[in-house]
Amino acid sequence: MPWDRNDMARRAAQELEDGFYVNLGIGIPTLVANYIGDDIDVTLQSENGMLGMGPFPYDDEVDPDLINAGKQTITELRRTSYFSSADSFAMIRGGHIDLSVLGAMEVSENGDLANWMIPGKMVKGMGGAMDLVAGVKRVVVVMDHASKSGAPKLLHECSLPLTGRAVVDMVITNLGVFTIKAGKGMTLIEIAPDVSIDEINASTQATFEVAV
Amino acid sequence: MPWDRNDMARRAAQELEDGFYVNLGIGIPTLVANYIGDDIDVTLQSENGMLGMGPFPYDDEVDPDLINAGKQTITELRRTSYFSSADSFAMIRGGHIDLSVLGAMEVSENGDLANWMIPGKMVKGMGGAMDLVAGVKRVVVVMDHASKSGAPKLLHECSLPLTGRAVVDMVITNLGVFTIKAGKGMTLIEIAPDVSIDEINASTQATFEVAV
Amino acid sequence: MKKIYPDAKAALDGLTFDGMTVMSGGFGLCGIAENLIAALRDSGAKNLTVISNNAGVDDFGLGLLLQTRQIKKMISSYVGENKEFERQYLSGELELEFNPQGTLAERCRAGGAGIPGFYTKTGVGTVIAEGKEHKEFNGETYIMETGLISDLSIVKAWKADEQGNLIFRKTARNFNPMMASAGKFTVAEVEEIVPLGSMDPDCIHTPGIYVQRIIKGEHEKRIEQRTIRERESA
Amino acid sequence: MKKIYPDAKAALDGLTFDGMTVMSGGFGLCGIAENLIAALRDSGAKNLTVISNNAGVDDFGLGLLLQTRQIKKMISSYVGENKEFERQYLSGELELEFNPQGTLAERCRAGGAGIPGFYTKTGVGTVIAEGKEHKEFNGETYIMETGLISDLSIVKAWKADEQGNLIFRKTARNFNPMMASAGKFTVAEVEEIVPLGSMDPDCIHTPGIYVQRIIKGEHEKRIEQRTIRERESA
Repeated sequence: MPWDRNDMARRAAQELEDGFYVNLGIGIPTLVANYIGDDIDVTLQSENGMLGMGPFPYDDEVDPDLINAGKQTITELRRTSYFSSADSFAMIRGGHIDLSVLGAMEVSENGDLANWMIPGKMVKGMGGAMDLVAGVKRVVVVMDHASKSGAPKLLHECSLPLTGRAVVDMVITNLGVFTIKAGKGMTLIEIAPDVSIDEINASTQATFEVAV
Repeated sequence: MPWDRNDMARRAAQELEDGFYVNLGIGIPTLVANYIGDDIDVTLQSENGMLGMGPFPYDDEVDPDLINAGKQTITELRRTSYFSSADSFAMIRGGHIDLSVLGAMEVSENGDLANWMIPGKMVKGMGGAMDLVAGVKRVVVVMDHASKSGAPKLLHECSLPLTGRAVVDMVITNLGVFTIKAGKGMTLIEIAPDVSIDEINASTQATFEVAV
Repeated sequence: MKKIYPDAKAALDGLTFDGMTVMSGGFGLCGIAENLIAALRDSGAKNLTVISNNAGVDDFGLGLLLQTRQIKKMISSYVGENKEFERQYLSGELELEFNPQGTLAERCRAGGAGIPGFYTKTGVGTVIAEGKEHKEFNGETYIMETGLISDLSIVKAWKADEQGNLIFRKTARNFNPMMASAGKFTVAEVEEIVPLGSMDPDCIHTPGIYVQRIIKGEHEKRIEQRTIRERESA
Repeated sequence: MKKIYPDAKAALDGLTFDGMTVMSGGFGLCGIAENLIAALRDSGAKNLTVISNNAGVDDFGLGLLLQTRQIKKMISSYVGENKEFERQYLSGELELEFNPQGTLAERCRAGGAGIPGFYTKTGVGTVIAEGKEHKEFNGETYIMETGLISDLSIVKAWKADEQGNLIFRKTARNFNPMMASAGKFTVAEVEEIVPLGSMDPDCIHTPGIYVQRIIKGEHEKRIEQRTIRERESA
């Protein structure tokens, strides 16, 4: 049985280590926060200007001056610090964030990422995605293995405009987990329960090694 | 009678306007603070990281965490803000300081300034002087008209290594006041009491117009 | 040198003109200069280039200036919340320059700091890098981005004193400090004007040197995504 | 992930090596990491490149590392207070690279912010510009300066919490925040370690992400120029 959104988030959470500073994107990546182990100390960054992001507020705690990069109301923690967006992206660009978990439209076998623009559709903008993939030490993509129409999203080369080149280190899909290493390409390292390699091959265009 | 140090400082203080943010160098420029008129509101910057510098402390107010760029103990005012040296020089480089008053070894007729280094002698460093002359909107030099040995300090071209090129807007010496304008050179606009133009000519190498 | 003005209209008096470049602080609707945006609309200044991370929503924030078609060009990182924006953009009435969010933030910081250009890895190998100077540092490729300044920056802070010292609150800080520093003229609206000397001088986010005029405003502080959790029942 | 260490020696354990680059915060003797400088001396690490605005005085601050000749090269803006420095420099034992103070501050800020190069007007037409890339922006000439990073940054703050969040006090802030951000490893010494949650989150100067280890130190806080005024008699 392929993984669902929560399974994928849980798997992504395993990439977090004690002491990590982590930026979580919008959508499934946001769910990763629910699966951070009690045994590790992780600090979440919100790129609008906050380190130490807490959970959503209770109804009577909502504060319009306290939102995350997805513009959702959130809360602060005892460790929280606030800073400007320039200071926030200095942190990101300077390589101080250990891990970012992002969604994607396409990932190529050398780690190119496309997740901000579909030509011909209204372009909303890249927000902080290009900064994150360029600056964060390790980038984990969480996405469905194929598009709704069944088209592969793991490709030889991305067809959509890129967010960054050779920036993705790991892809977690509903079918399995792939690592991407510079010059070594993509490797399947885990398969979701009851999913066959044939099934994965059938919905993957990218070339990959298998090491499960 | 030529001006003394306090006269020169008093004359420099006349260049300050209401609302100005001002950086004063070490030596005679420091004295300028004593002559700021009560009718204008001026904020002094200290380039190590402070806006709103107050006077020297009383003996029981001395605080080792509160010094100016000359490493002298100082005090804060009700308007004071502290910031990092990066933020301080962002302010300077970005052209937000209205006026700087500095000492000099040599000034050329096109406004070149030399005030940080004498070859062959131990070099102490330029500190913030190069940043100030490059970034501050208006640079006023206060210095003796000639060296102790009587050699002119207002020159066709500086002989010492430069702090900045075409950066000086006004020179106040013990003999008079000169303005320097880009492409128009140096103009004598004021003469100290009982000083003759011949006297100034005799101790000046730079070419200058007279408009007193 | 009085910096405090009675209202937003008075604070913008003499500062607006057609074709000007305006920086507008805020992230989404958080920390936007609500009163000054309305006053900028009422000024009637046209053909504006507006530098702002986002473009407001249809009926709030910079959306007000889109309704009146006062904006010629936006420099932003994300504009997804605004239908009128989409309409004007797709019909060719509105120019749009996308900047990665961190690049936009740094360009404003650089402009205020007298840095006309800097190098970044962000956007290398993407459309963002097209036409920009590329340079290698330690074997890695970077692109040059330029500093930005504005004719007028409108920012929102929590508190100000009469000298223009500003303190921001929580994530409403966002782009406001850099934009304050990058304005040839900067006007700040605040929730409270506090007595001089009542701010902790170690905790002033924007020193008064960057702020020429101040007003106390009224703030709706609209929330875009009200996300809450349920209390566990006792 | 415990960041608090019992003393300076323990805090530098495993972090020092010959030939390393160290950033040392402070302006003059104000806001220097007194305890960590002593521990760095005691580590015996040699051939250090030290990036610091000043070089201490003969018997205090970085002067301690000059006495033991552990420093190979200094990158500084002003070193005028130190006779041993002068002796070593004139005898050719010590290399020296002068940076304008604002350029030095910005190079540290850039290094921490992932910016490998930036343009500045400071130093154009002087010896500082020799050999550096020149570029025109809007008809003015600028030179390129590069970002700096360190193997180890030692900084002094007023307060820290267990997460490494730092607050500096008055002008003791100076170079400390940028150097904290530009260290591959940063160790902070503070006057007080305060409980988590007791700092105002709007007023944290250096977020804990930049600080890997913390100690509470003892501080002499020597004053270089004790300048006072007399009280007017009553």
